[in-house]
Amino acid sequence: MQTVSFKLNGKPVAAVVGPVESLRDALREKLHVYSVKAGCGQGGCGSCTVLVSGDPIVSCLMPARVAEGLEIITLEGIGTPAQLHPLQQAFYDNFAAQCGFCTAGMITVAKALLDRNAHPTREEIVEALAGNLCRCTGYLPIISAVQDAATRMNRGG
Amino acid sequence: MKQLRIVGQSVKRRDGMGHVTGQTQYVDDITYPHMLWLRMVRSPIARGKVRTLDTSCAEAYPGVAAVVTWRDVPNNWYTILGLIGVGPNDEPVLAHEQVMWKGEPIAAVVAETEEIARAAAALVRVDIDELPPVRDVFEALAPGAPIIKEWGTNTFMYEGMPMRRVRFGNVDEAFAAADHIVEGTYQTTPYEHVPLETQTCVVKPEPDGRLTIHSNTQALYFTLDNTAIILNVPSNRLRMIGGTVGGGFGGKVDVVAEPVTAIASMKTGRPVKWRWTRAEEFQASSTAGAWRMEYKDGIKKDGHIIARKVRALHDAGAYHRHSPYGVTKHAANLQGPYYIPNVWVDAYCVYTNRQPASALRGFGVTPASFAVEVQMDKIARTIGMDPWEIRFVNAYRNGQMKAIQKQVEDATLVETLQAAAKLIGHPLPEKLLAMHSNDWKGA
Amino acid sequence: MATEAMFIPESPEAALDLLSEHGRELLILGGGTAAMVLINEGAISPRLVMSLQRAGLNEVRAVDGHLEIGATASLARVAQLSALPLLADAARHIGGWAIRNMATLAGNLFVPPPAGDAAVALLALDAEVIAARKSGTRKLPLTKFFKGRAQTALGPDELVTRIDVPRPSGAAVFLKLGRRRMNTPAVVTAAVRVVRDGQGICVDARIALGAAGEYPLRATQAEAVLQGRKLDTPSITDAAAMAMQAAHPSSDALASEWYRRKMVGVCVRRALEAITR
Amino acid sequence: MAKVLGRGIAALHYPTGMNLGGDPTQALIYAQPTGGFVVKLASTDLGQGLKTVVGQIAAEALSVPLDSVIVDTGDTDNAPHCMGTFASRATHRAGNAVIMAANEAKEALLQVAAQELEASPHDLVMADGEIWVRGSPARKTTVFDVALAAHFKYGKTISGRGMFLKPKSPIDPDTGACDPDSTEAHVTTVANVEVDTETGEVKVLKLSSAYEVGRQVNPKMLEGQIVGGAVMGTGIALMESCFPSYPALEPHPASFNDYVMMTAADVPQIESVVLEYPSVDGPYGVKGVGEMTANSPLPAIVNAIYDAVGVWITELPVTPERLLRALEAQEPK
Repeated sequence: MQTVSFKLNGKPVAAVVGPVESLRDALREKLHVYSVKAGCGQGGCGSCTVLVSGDPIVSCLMPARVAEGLEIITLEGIGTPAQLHPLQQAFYDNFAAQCGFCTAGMITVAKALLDRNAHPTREEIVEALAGNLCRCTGYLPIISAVQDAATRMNRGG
Repeated sequence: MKQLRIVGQSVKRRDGMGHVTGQTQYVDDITYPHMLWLRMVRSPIARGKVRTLDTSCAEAYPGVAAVVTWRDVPNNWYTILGLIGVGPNDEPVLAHEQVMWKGEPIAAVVAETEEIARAAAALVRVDIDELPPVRDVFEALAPGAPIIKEWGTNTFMYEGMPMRRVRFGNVDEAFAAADHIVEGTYQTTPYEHVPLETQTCVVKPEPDGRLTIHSNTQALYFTLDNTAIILNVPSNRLRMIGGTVGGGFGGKVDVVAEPVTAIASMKTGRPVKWRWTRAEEFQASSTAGAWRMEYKDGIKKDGHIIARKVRALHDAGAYHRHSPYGVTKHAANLQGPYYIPNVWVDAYCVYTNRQPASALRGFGVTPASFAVEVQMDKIARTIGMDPWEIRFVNAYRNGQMKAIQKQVEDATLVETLQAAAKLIGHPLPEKLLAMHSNDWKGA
Repeated sequence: MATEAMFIPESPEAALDLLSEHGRELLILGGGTAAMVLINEGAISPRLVMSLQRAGLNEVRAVDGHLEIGATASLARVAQLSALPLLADAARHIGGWAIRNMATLAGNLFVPPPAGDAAVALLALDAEVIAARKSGTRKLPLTKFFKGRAQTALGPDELVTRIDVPRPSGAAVFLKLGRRRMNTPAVVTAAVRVVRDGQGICVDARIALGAAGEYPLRATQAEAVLQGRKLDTPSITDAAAMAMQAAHPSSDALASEWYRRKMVGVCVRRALEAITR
Repeated sequence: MAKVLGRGIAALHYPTGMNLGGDPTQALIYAQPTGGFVVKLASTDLGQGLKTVVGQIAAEALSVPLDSVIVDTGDTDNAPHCMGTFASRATHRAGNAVIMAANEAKEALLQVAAQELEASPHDLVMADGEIWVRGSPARKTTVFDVALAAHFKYGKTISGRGMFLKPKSPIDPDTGACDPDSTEAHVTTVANVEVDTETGEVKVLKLSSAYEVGRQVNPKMLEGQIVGGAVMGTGIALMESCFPSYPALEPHPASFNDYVMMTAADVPQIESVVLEYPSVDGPYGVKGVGEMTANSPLPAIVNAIYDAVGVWITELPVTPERLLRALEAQEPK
């Protein structure tokens, strides 16, 4: 076991982790960041997506030790009930979450997209979300929510 | 009906804010001090006799708290059908003398961390004498097929018969009177529920001797009652907490996580978590089973279907789970939303050495709707009638009798046909637009 | 047995030292997108693991008309390489965005079909692999790199440190057939590059195929068929037929051998047709 | 000619509920001292939104504002029996139980209100948390005051018990005669597809559906079931299989790489209209729709493929390979 230190949602944190323990497990089991979901452990569903230096990655496939010194953002760092990010408000308003299990990953990827591209086309949204699976919604409300959030943010909302 | 104020409004979801902020608590987000992790050892082959099961190396592995096998299960039967008086029991909670499908649970390793449980699970030794598997309904029903069920057939027995029957009217006479006969064979293959959240269970032993079971089951009391029977404890010793589920689609009606996790908790005296891996969810959770459906329909020149004869064969996999009911539901629905005065159905629930099937969104009805509706188009093309019109002509009306001898009372198929045509701008002839679901004047 | 140690060397030299010390006992992670899946499932349990994420191998630079791409350059970065649109296109069709951010170009050489699309594009681009060991480096053409399914020409103490790609001439098209529109392993991929003279006669051609054999391969006879001919229906049909002959695909959950072979013909034909447009 | 268009229809019913051993669900409702109402259910919300619609039904039946209803689900120590969330039964069964419990609780509330207002309970009108004497709007009180009075002045409980049971219906083994379900929802779906005759790929361009659901409790959430079901059904029609070489036992997918399902990039255009013909025994006429939304795409897509290329694909899923083989086997026209 070894200690890994990184910045989590703007605050320095440290955790004692095993040699190949995933960043996902370190976040969940050691740092109690539960928005990061264990959907597959195969990188196939996107439920554990976090931002590393602003880039979305699937935290189940990154050894936690590799995160040493990096800047990690999870959904908790994107917005809170008291201070919702426009994406969160748009997901709420557009019924873009049903069971909610994929939602954190979806919003996290969408955040990275809108950070780079304030006016994404539908195709660009779809391309960004194609690594994140949802079984409940049929995706359309999620795509609408991202479009809605982009509109709100461009209005300066 | 009085004006409704709140019903009919698109109010926001009660759990929506929790979902979008990542604060909804799912079962996997529950943790307890000193909680152990469970990992299942499963059969690597589809059918065989278990010669030896040696858990000693796994038990000796540092960090392993216990290994649970069939010996630890007080009542080693999955009782999900037995609970409601349907039998006989056919599936052990943990395999004992034989394995019936690749993926069948054999031994649960319980350890300090998931990684240790994973590593120790690889040390459980199971020696199995392999037997040739029965792979599908035809192999299962062929003369001389290996019989894989204790009761001596490879089918579920419905009140002494190997099939669920529906008999309504007289199909033979109707076929003789028909102008056209249209036959069709349909096949579906197994698919998965794929909830984003895999089956997960956390069991905590309480100081008063009860067990608190956090579960993402779709049916709390059903799971509680079955778990109590398997544990051989009064139901009031168990408390099921759930109600927040990361997708179900029918897959979380099986009681396949809670009993073993509870036994592991009782054996170790500690909280235990079992979170299924995605590979387990794909390869070891119930699927929608495969169906083979053979249709013969008799049709009059005017498009009325006057007879339907169906043989349906359901590949239920290795064990009942909920499949015998799915076959009944299938048989009861394969006249579709149509009035057919003569119906003959033999629907078989057939066992094979495959991952068990069970309920999945549309249980038993999805394959029936698929076959019925393709058959409708086949009939239309065969007799030269418009696919819309054939459905209007045959759509059941209120007051008519279904093949299961239940009167139709909430029919609206005609109305949805009219609305769909309007939605896509497809013009319908006046005589179809004049139809409605209450236009049946009686026989 | 559980993994004992994870090494994260901070220079190529340190990585090579570790490799020379531990050889095949050391599992090398590029981005981890292939190996971590197996580790998480318990399918493999390597005693020692080395991540190359900090080994300083992710530089991309243009040198004397060719591009030197560090082994651990991410596929997301490769997908942005405007100098190599064929390779960028292949990278963009791999996995989802998060996977592309993690997966590395060299790592893509080690994943067996139906993965490995980047290697298909690299074959069509005459890429060379720079393999290093403590005693020195060697350069081998990618065509000599693959030896079998998940088998390469690398020695136990060798590490891919870089992939060199000459500036491509001619016109190139990457085509991928999957079971869905994006984020899909390949049913078949084809990377095609054709150099034509002023009269439209093919003077050089590359036809590389993915998921069409044990490893990414070049359909050299299909390439030869184009030599000295215009790209037209007869020559394209001939090349597609030769490509189908070169294919020895496997059956898996996505497609059968029969279907893949057919699709090799369709993809090669469509790729060549796209070049003519 | 590589791309061919086709259109197909499918018209379906779906039964609500099941009947293996009787099909019951219970609900309890009680008022808190300040007029909040707690609905106790052991039913589970799978993401379809049961907690939300049950809250709407309770608020409707109690004639109180939505935000004064607390819905507590999912604890067997805290709520009476529910058979479970499956068979498109939850809104129908739990909704009926909740209405029954709400009616009983409302009656208890009006008894106390009648004492407070010195009127007969039959003369009282209640809406949005207020209670007044019919014809005398000035003689008025609130649920808040009545609940408080019930607790601290009269010693009365304001509570209700609800139970919905579809009794077990025995099946005649010879004829199959039985009464297994409660009502049927209906749908007609039109699928527009594009078939690539060289690869066998099918692209679903559009799914247009008319649903009849009895009563919409929450239209946006109903739309969620419609769209989600349509996409799942499209995947089942074209992609998904646990045994792609069935009946062979291998390959046996274990990951999202091998088990093909829909991503955001594969979603067709989806449009729908909803009709409401209230059912005989559903809460406010509700019928169950959770399952049927995934069913209609299967035959509609297969019929559209026939329309496009003239072959019946009667084995699911319609993989590109299956379709290509059928096209190759097709009699030349």
